[in-house]
Order: sequence, then C-alpha cells, then structure tokens
Amino acid sequence: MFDVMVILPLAATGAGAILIMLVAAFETFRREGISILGMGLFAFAFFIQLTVDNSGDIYPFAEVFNGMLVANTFTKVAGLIILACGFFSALAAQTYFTQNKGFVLEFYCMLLFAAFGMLLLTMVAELITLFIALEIMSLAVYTLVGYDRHSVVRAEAVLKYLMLGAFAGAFYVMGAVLVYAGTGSTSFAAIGAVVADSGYLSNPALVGGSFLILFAFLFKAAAFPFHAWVIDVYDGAPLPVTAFMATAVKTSIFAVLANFLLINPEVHQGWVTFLFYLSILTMFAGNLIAIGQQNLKRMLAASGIVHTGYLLIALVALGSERFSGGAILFYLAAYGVATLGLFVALSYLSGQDERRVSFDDFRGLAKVRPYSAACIAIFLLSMAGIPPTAGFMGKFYIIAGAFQAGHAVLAVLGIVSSILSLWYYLRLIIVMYFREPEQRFEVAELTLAPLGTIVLAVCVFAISFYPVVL
Amino acid sequence: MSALDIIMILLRIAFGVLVPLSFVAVLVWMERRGAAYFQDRSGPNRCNIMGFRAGGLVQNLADAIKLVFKEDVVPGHIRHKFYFILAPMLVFITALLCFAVIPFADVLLVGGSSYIMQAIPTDIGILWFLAIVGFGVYGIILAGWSSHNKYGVLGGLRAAAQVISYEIPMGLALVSLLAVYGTVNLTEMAQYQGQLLFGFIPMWGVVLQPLGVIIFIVAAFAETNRTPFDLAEGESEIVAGFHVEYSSMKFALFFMGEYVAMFVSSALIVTLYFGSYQIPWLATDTLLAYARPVTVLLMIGLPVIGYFFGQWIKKNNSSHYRREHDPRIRETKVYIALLWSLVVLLEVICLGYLLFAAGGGADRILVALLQIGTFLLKTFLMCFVYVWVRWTLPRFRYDQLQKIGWEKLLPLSLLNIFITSAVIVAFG
Amino acid sequence: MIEHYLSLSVLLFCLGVLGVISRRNVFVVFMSIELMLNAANLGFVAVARLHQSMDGHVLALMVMAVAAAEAALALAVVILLHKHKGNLDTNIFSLLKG
Amino acid sequence: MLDNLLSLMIFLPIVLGAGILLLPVGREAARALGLAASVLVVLFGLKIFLTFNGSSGLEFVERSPLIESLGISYHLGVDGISLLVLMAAALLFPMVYLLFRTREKGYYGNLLIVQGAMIGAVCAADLVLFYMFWEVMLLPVFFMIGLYGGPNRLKATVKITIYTIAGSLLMLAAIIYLGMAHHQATGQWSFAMDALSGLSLAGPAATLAFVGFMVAFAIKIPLFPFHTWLPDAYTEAPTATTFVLSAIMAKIGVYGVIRFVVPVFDESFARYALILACSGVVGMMYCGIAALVQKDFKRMLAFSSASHMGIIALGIFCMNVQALTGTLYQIVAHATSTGVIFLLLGLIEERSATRTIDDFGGLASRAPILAVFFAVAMLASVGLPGTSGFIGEFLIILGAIKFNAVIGILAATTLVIGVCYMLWLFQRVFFEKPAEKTATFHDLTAIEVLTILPVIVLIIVMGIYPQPFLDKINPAADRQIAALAQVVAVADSGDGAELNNQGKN
Amino acid sequence: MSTEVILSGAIFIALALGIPMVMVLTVIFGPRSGGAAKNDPYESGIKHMVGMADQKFSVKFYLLAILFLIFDIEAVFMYPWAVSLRELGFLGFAEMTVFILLLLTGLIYILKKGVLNWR
Repeated sequence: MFDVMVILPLAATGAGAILIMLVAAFETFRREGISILGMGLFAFAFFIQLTVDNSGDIYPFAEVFNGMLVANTFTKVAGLIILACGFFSALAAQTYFTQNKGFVLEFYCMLLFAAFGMLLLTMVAELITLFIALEIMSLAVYTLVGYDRHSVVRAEAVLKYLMLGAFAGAFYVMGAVLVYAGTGSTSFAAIGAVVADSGYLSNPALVGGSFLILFAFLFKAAAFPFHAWVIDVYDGAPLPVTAFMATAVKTSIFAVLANFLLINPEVHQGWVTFLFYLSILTMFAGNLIAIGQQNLKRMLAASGIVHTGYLLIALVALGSERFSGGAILFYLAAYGVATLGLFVALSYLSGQDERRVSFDDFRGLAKVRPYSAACIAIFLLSMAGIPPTAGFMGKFYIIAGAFQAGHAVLAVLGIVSSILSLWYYLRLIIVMYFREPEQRFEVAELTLAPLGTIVLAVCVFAISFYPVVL
Repeated sequence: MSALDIIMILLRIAFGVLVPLSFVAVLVWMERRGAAYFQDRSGPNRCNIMGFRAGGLVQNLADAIKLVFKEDVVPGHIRHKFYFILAPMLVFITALLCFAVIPFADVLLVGGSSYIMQAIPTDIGILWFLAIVGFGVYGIILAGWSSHNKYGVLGGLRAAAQVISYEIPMGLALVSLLAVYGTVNLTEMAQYQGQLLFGFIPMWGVVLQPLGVIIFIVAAFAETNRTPFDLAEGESEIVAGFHVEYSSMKFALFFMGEYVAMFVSSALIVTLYFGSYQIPWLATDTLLAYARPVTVLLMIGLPVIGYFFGQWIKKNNSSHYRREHDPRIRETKVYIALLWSLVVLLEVICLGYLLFAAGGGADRILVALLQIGTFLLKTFLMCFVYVWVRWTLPRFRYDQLQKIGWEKLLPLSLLNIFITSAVIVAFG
Repeated sequence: MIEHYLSLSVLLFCLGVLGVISRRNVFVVFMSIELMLNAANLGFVAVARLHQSMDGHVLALMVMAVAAAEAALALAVVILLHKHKGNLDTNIFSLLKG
Repeated sequence: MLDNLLSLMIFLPIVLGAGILLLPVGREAARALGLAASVLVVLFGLKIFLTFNGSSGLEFVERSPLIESLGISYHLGVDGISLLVLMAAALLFPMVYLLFRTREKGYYGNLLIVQGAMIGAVCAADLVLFYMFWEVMLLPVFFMIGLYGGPNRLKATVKITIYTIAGSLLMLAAIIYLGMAHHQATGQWSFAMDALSGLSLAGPAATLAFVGFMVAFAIKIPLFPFHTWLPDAYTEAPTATTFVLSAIMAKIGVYGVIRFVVPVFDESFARYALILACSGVVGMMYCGIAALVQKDFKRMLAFSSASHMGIIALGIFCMNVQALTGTLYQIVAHATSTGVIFLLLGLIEERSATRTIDDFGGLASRAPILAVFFAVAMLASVGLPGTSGFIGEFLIILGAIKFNAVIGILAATTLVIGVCYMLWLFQRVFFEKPAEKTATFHDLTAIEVLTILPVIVLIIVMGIYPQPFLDKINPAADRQIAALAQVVAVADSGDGAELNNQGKN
Repeated sequence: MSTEVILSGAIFIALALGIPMVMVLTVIFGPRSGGAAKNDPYESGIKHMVGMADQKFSVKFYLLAILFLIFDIEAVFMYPWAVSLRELGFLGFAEMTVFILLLLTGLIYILKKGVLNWR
C-alpha cells in the first residue's frame, strides 16, 4: 500500500492533533507531558515522511481524493521542512512557557493542526483543496497567535492578522472563481491542459483569476505591497509561534506557489515580469524596514520579508532546467534552520514575559553565555549568507538559478540586498560580543531549548553540504 | 401561460397564505380550550355575537379587534426604531414563508399539465425551509436588542441561543431523513411515503426513522419556543422576554408568528414523518383507480360523522345546570342545522360527481381535495400534540435545555445518521 | 447570462474590498470580507452552471464553511478586544504600530 | 596521511581552533596547542616546498566531489604561484604564539582558524571552495579586532567587515556567473579553475563579473580607492591581527588576482590593466605621503604597508614575466619584512604602552638587538639591496617600466618616499635622546630572539641568494604570461585595445 | 427555474411582506396618550434594580453562537452527501463515518471543556 505511506505523515499529524486535543480536554497530562507528546508526534511524522520514497508524481488514493493530492519529491522535502519546523517550534514552546504566562494545553494541538494544513498545502493539486488547506493552516495559526486572552498585544496582533488574512483569503476565492470560469476546472492538471491548448494570455478570466490568487499568496508570504502586517503580527505573537509562522508558513506557501506556477510554463511566463519587480521591491523594502528596528522580533520579521524577496527570485527563475524546486526548498530549509535557531535561542534567553527582545538587551551575551552567543552568531551568519553555512549555499543556488534564467540584474540586486542585510545581522553579533554584559540571562531548569539551539547550529553546517535533491 | 396556470398559482398561494392565517385562529382557540380542558375548567366561553359563541372562537375575533384598537407604544428609550418595528415583521414573515414549500396534495394533473401542490412549486423544498427558519432568529434577536430592555435582551439572547442550539440536531435529523428519501424535494418525499414497507406497513418517515422523529419533534418544539422550551418568554423570570416592550399589533404579529410557526412545524413534521397528505394504504394511484368506491364510502361515512359530531356539539354546548331561556339551546340547534346542511351539500356534490363527472380530471381533483383534507387533519392533530405537551410538561431550566440539545440530541442524531446510512449502504 | 452573474459577483466583490478599505469598525470590516466571500460564492455557482460541473457548488459549500470558521474566530477576537478596549474602531488598535 | 598534506594543513588548525573556542580550554593550553599546530603546519609547509618540483601545473592535488549536481568539488592543489603565498601563510605563524603569551584563548583559537582558512584559500583550485575559505578567513579577523582591538575597534571592525563582505558577495555573483558561463559553453557545471580558465568570455556581463572579482580583491589588497578601511583596521587591531592582515591576507588578495582574474578574464584584464596599474601607483603615492604625516607608529606602518601593497599589485598589472615574478617574490618578501615589523611593533607597544612616535627615542641604546632586527626588516621593506625586498621591487619596477615608462618612474619615485619615512621613523624611535616612556624598556628575551631570528635570516638569504625561490616561481609565471600574451596580442590587433597600445608605445 | 416558480414566489413573498402591514391599523385606530412612564423600559414596576440592558451577559451565549456556526456548517456538508448516499456507496459511508467521528471528537472536547456548563 504505497498510497498509505504517502498519506501517512499527513494522517499522523492530523490524528496527533486530535489526540492532543482530547488529551488536553481530559487533562491527562500537565504542560511537560503534553510538550513531550507534541514533540514526539512531530518527530514521528517526520520520520515517516523521511521513509516515504516517492519519486515521480503519485496521486494517492486517486479514487477517493479524485486526484486532488499529489506527492513527489518536492512535496516530500517541503513536508520534511515543515515537520522539522514544527518540532523545533514545539521545543521552543516547551522552554518558552516555563518562563512565560499564557500556556494552554491546546497549544500543541493547534501547532499540529497548522502543520497538518501545511502538509496538505504542499500536496494539493487542485484549487478547492488548496483553499481548504490554506484555511486550515491559517485558522490554526490565527489561534496560535492570539490564544493568550489576557494580553492586549496578542489580541491586536491576531485581529490584524485575521482581518488581512481573511481579506487575502477572499482574494484567493475570487481568483479561484475566475480561473474556474476561464478553464472550467479546478484541478491543476486540467487548468494546465487548457492553457497548453488555448494559451494563457488569451484567456482574460484565467489571467485575472491567477493574479488574484497570486495576490493572496503574496500576502501570505509577506511580499512587497502586502508586507506591512507581518512585522506587527510577528511582534505580537509569542516567540515559538513567531518562529513557526516565519518558517513553516513560508515554506508551505512557497511550495504551493511553486506548484501553481508550474501548472504550465506559460502561466509562469505570464508572471515573470511581475514577480521580477516584486522580488526587487520586496528585498529592499524589507531591508529598509529591518535596518530601522530596535526589537529583535521585528527585525527578524523584516528580515523575513527580505528572504521572501530571495525566494521570489527563485520563483522567477523557476522552470529553468535544474534549479527549479530544489533551490527554493534548499533556501527554505536553510532559512528555516537559522530562523528557528534564533527563535529557539530567544525562547530561553528572552526571560520572563519576553522582557529581553531588543538589541540592547543582548549586550555582552557572549561573555555570560558563550555557547548561546556562538550559536546565535552562526544563525545570523547563515542568514547573511556567509559560507560555509547553509544560508550561503541557499543563496548560491538561488543566484545561480537567476543567472541561468537570464536574470543577471536580479542576481546582482540580490547580492546588493544581502550586503545591506549585513547591517542588522552584524549589529546583533557586535552587540553580543563587543559590549559588556549587564544581564545574567538566567535560564529555567529542565528546558530543552539550549540543546535544540546547538542541534540547529550543527544543522546549519550539515545542511550546507546536503545536495539539492531535485 | 394559460389561464388555468394562473388560476392554479393563485389558488395555491391563497391556500398557502390563508390556511396558516386561519389556523392561527383555530390554534389559539384550541390552545385555550385545550388548556381549560387539561386544567378542568371552561376556558373562553362568554364572547358572542348575538348569542353565537362558536365554542369560544369569537373570543379570538374580539381579541384581534381589541389589539387593533390598542395604543401602539414605542417607548422613548428605544434608539433603533427601525429595527424595533422590523423585528415582529421578520418573525411573522419567516414563519409564513416556511409554509410556502410544503406540499398539501400530490402533483395534480389537470388540463394536460401538472401542478405541484405547493404554494411555491419549487423543488428545493427542505432547503428553503432551513434557510428561512435560520432567518427567523434575526427577528427574535433584533426584537430583544432593539427593545433595549434587560429582559428583552436576555430573552432575545436566550431565544436565539436556544433556536440555534436546536437547529443543529434538527438539521442532523433531517440528514438521515434525506438519506432515506434521497431527495430534498418535499413533494417527492411525500410521494415516497405513499409506498408500503413489506407490503403492508405504510412507509412513513416515522416508521423508517423512529429515532429521527423524536429528535426532530423535540427540536421543532424548541425551535418554536414552545413549552417545555419557552425560556425565551418565561413570564415568571424575564417578564415576557424579547417582546416585553411590544404592544398592540406589533405584539399581535409576534403572537401570530408564533402560532403560524407552530402550524408550519406541525405541517413539516407531518410532511416528513407522518405521510404528509397520504392516506394510509391509499396512495394517489390507488385512490384514482378506486375513485368511485371511495366516493360511495364517503357518502356513507359523512352522515355518520355528522351524527356523532352533532352529538358532540350537543353535549358540549349545554350548561351544566338548567336555566330558563338558555341561549345555548338555540345556538346548538342552529349549529346542528348548519352541520346537516353541510352534510347534505357534500352528499349532493358527491352524487353529482358520481353521476356526471366521474373519471378524468374530476377524479384527480377529488383525490387532491381528499389529500388536502387528510393533510389538514394530520396537521391539526399534530398541533394538538403541541398543545397537549404545553399543558402537560413543566418548563426546563436553561442549562437543562442546553444540555439536552448538545449532549443528548446532537450525539443521538449523529448516531442516527450513522445507523441510517449503514443500513442504506448495506441494504441498498 | 453568465456575464451578468459574473459582473454582479465582481461588483459585490469590489464593494466588499471597498468596505474593508474604507470602514473603520471591525465588525463592518468582517462583514465586508464576508460579502467578498459571498460574491465569490455567487460566481462559483454561476460558473458551475455554465460548465455543468459540480466543482463550483462544492467550492461554494467549502467557502461557506471556511467563512463560518473564520467568522467564529473573528467573533472571539472581537469580543476579546472589546473587553480590553471597549471600542471597535480599527484606529484604536495601535499598540503594535511600528 | 601525508597524501592529504594540504587538507591536513587546512583542517588541523581549523579544527583545533574551533575546538579551543568551543571547549573549556585554559589560556596556556590554548597557546601551547596553537603553537604545536602551527609548528606542524610549518613542517608540512617545508615538506611541500622541498618536494615541489614546479615543472608541471598543480601538485599535491586532492579532488573529491562536494556538490556533484553543480560540479563543485573539493579540489586542492599547489603550483608555483600559490607556493610562496602558502609558505608565507605557513611559516610566519609560530612567531605569534611565541611572542604574545598573555592573550585570551579566543585570540589563539581565532588565529588558528584564520591560518587554516588562509591556507585553504591559497590551495583551493575550485572557485566555490576558494570563496568559502575566503569568507571564513574574515570571521576570525572580525572577532579578533572586535574583541581584542584598541579603543576604536568597533568602527574599525564594522568597516573592514562591511567592506570585505560587500566585495566578496560581488565576487560570489561573478563566480556564479562563471559557473553558468561554463555551463552554457559546455553543458556541464564546473567551478574548477582549470575548467574555467579555458573559457573565453566577452560582453558586458563578463566585464561586470570581472569588476566583481576585481572589487573583491582590490578591497582585500587594498587598492587605491578601496583602501579606506585599512588604516583604522590596522591601527585598532591587536598586533597578531595586524600581522595576519598585512603579512598574509593582503597577499591573498594579490594572489587571487593572479590566480583567478588573470587567467579567466584575460581579455578584460588586458583592457583595463593600465587603469589598474594607475590605481596601484596612485595608491602607493597616496599611502606613502599619508604615512609621512602620521604621528601614530602603527598607523604609519599601516599606510606604509598599504603603499607597498600598491607596488605588489602593480606587478600584476604590468603583464610581463619580470613584474609577475617580482610580485610573487615580493609577496613573500613583504610578508616576512612587514610581518616582522608589526610583530616588533607589537612588542614595543606592549612594553611601553604607547604608540605615539614622539613618545619614543633612544630605543637603540636600550634594546640593541631589537633595533638591529627592526633595521633589517625595515630595510628589507624599503627594498635595500641585499635584502629580500630589493629583488622583488627591482623586478617589479623593471617590469613596470617595460609596461609603461611613466608608471614605472612614478613607482620608483614613490619607493624613495618609502625610504624617507621609514628612515625618519627609525631615527626618531631608535636614536635621538631617550624619552621617559622608554626608560624601563628592555631588550628582547632569548625566546623572542630565537623566534624572530629565522625570519631575519630568511630575509637576508632571500636577498642574497634568490635563485632557489625564483626557480620555483618562474615556470608558473612563464606559463601564465604566455597564456596572457596570446590574448594581449589578439586584443592588440582587435578593437578595444587602445589603452594597451598607448601603454606600450 | 420556471416562470411559474418565480411568479408564485414573487406573489407569495409580496403577500407575506404585506400582511404585517396590518400594523398600520393601530396607527390609524389606536388611541394616543402621553406619559413619562411609557418612555421607560418596562421593568415590572421596579426601576433599575438589577442592571441595564447594556450590561454584560454571559459569554456562553457568544460561545454558543460560535459553536452553532461550526456545527451548522458541518451539517451543510451532510445534505448533499445524504441525498446522494445511494450513489456514493460504501466509500461515501466510510468518509462520512470519519467525518462524524471528527464531529463527535469536537463535541466531546467542547463538553469536556465545560463550554456548556451554565453555572
């Protein structure tokens, strides 16, 4: 039963979410137990996903799901990234909530539900399923952002996110209407066939619809004109949730965006110019915002925008023969590891009620907690793209892809932006290493996050030489 | 569109509008007399027109007139007058609109074309009902909120919470029913119920869905805010709930709306579970085939019924004690005379039919009339159940109400769906 | 015929967008979003009729479900915020302006 | 084990350094480990030097695929061009551990890492690999300046980092462009040097890539308009870092130009050689004059070093065998002399706690051995005949005059400026009347003498008997120039070679 | 939709909308009298004893509304399924069983969390 294997990680995640939901309702476990359970479920799903061998496109249970799902190496790796992000976010949460208020047992349940939506999102091959998956993910993430009822900040963040997210969702739905009107089908394969048959630009409903869909995705991925929300929301969300949003959500959105773009080369062709300028604007807008930030969470949010810009470069270059999906996934993995690492480190360094989140709060960290500082430095260097970290190889692939697709300008601008981004990445390193310590950075007992930080720091190097799979 | 079409449309609409409205009067009467009966007292029996009390029905007329001539108070503290006025209208309109899709006879073939016997002959049937019923909550909520009165708001909230809570088991009970009938079209559902199970049991919904009918009826009671679920009004706790600030015709609209809703949900229960217009063992085709024997039976039966009814009137329309010049004696005489003349009229019509018009279209019209009668009779009986329950059971506490809805009915209805679908899948 | 339906759908959608952009009350904003979704639903059903396929109907159902879930969440958040602030104007939510 | 000599030389220090940084190692242990590692590296280096025969291209080749899909491989090798740079990077390090005993363990750990990375950059024959080592080189420097530098270290750190990373990222773009160009030409991905040098690149994109490379290397060297990070960094950095920066890292920039830019972008290189040469000369002059007016000992030497880098770079841009040989020779010569100067300076600073020239005086009487050593190194640095510096500078000036008389004469004149300030400095610091700050100054200890002596001997040996060294260099230089000459000849006959023509005439 | 349906629908709805207009009758026939007390909320004669209309009511009402939204919409999915159950066969049955189980899980969760404990 090969299909079962393909679908099993998905099922495991969903079932796990429900399991935790019930466990939470019956209060079988306290916080520690449920944390371990959540992490264990993520790890379990990860290993199943790892053992799945899917080369070529598989349509699992085509009879039941009507070919609405597709599994291939691309979805497998995207799923792995998402599950790993989930695992480390869960780990960060375990530590975070020893020092912060607002824990509810359902936290891990929502985390798993979000991961479920994301896994589904990477596998969709059809517009309806896409919408469902998108919303499963979004709703779970909204909940994660705002579950702390006593915090006004959280409530505000979730409201902002929810309003704009629902807005984007409406755009997606309208886009789906138009695509459906233009092609008479919602399945990617059928849409691709229609495009191949009658052309893309000659079909106004399809063009308009796909652009509306694109808007929705760009919003979720925080690309340029739709990036404003991301800073506030990341800032307002609890740290582990921010980590999860910054990494896993981005992974799933880009996975599905790549899938959608590859419906047919003509669709991609129709979008290239648009994405081209958008990626430039996204990178520079992100950089400008990031440079001005004093708060680490906000800085990371803004730098997330910049990385979205790089990923858009990869999308522009999509379809050129080699780097297609691989570069995107590799970059996402590299970015995910570094970002998660930072957030995992922050989850125990930020102290009670997230009181240390600005640059200045980390003065002299290297003197007090040298290993944490070293790990953070590694993550920052990876984000900045300094070899031999994974971030470097990620950028390498993306820029190589851009060159190969004939967008040398984009490649050069990507590099310029990466130089700009040094400003805020180095700033933290400088603050950590070259200033005198003022704080003691005490850490609660029995926490896993320091260990996780080190594991991720090792991953930064380990991934770097992992070849692009596709 | 032929003239016949237009006549049929008008007739059906007239039926759809007038029957619920006239039933309001009947139901109010039935309620009050029923209450009196259960409580071993007389009920309204004084109002009369020239000594004719019509068993208390005149009281309704008096009430109506009274309400029309009452002052229409819109208290000054109400800020949203528009919604305040809109609310009773919504309650009434939604109740009335629900009836529009309920079939009261089988599809009628006249003049070469077929007429679906619903006020609005659409095939979306139950979906229309669900949509409109959901809309009714707005009226209640608006009334409570725009009254700007704590009792009103609380009543409105309670009513809304109650209605939406019971809408779920109701909807789920419907799901299993839909699975049985395989259609959302109410006329088709009614036709389905004309079949026989194992050749001798009428295939009514109640037979096929014993659990579903209980769930549905309970939910329907709650939906109509009737005792034992009338917490929205709860005179003893929150005065009158959402319509505490209403007076005169606005109040009358709530009042009428409630009875129309009761009538409509009775009609729906009958339609879904009690064979609709179907006379047991006499499906439409059978009736058509045996139109004449049936008519003969009818002609024999009518005087018998008339006799017993006359006896009943005589018994009940008399004083418990003798007195001089009792107006009831005259009244009874007039009633019995009217009854017999009606019987004679019907006999003549039947005879005329047998002699001159039997066969073809007339048969069908006869069948339709019979079915309408059956339908109204069943609905009437169902309405009586409402009254019966109201004066028998005490009111629930609010938490009990919600517990029944969510903890009992909802799992039960899910279970029902599971069993039903399993049976259907297993046995076709 | 389909053009009319689609035009209406797009028109409603644009109205919704306009509402989201111009209105300041959170509830009105959410209602506008619901309007957008329902505009899309209209479009789905119309197109489903055009193409004689069921996909559109299904998608409309799904959109309804999602809209409900979103509304549920929005309701919770709005109640929460109202508790904190006692007001529902989007302008007052300024803790996170940066 | 000795099959992978180069890898050993690279990763022994890096692993050890990382270990020292990460594990709780004491300061003394760290220094001892560092010393041991660097001595081992020296031994390996000597072994390579002695077994290198120079006749063929790369020797001691190690090659294994790293990322096969992109043709990136772990490809190391040494040829005549890289040999001397490699030697400089290998030989000079033990001195640091011996001279500076009381630093923190991070100091030694970073030094080890930077050494490994530099050796890696020199040995890398794959562009991506080179780039990786190139970037890794920077990080320890960043931390050393930032952590152990002078009072204004932050500014200096940020400056050097931003400059260098900006340059190297541009280089990254250029590298990727090269790989892509190779892919377009042959259908295969490769970043190997030998594969890429076979490419004939033309067009605006190629020029841009050339600029990318040149900017990166120019910043590292530093060439004239990109030199502004240098005075700050050299001044604020701790002695060992200044030593690393001036003695070796700057040379790797030069090495990069010779190794990567010239063979691959021969055409662009030939076209813009004159501009580059001018920039070298201008840098020389500018930094020389700037050095004259400095009050700070270290700052002055920093400018002096930059000025000398100008002439070394000039040697490449002249595009003839003499100049190239001179450059390669001068790389080692300058590395040794400047290295020694900075180390001595560090010792002086440590003992007197000042760097202002006016505070010194009469050191020669108090510390005669130091004065002698300093004198030798200084003279080598200014190119006195009989020292290593002379051979290199002579060859370069010779080549420069051959390339363009004006530039040659200007360069020669600038050398005189160098003599001026160096002698002036020497006079002010070591002679004149003793100043109060140097009252307690004591001479070099035995260990210090023994540490520095070999290098002083090397300086003199290289000055007197350069032939063995030149023998190792010459074949490679010849090959390189021969390859370049063809292109220049082609370019001469074709369009766009006006600059060269003017230069030649 | 046939004209028949549209026509009868329009007439019926118009009638249903028209009947409540009998409200106007009271405006015409009803008496009119002032009085300050008539402008106060009806409180059975007790004035402002136990809170005003804009007091906060139990949050359970809102929770209930949310639950309703979700369960009702889930029921919506069942209608088309139910109608076409015979065509869907065992597969449809199995899928809906899963769905029902999920619903039940949600219900159990809600009940366990005490959402419906009115006290």
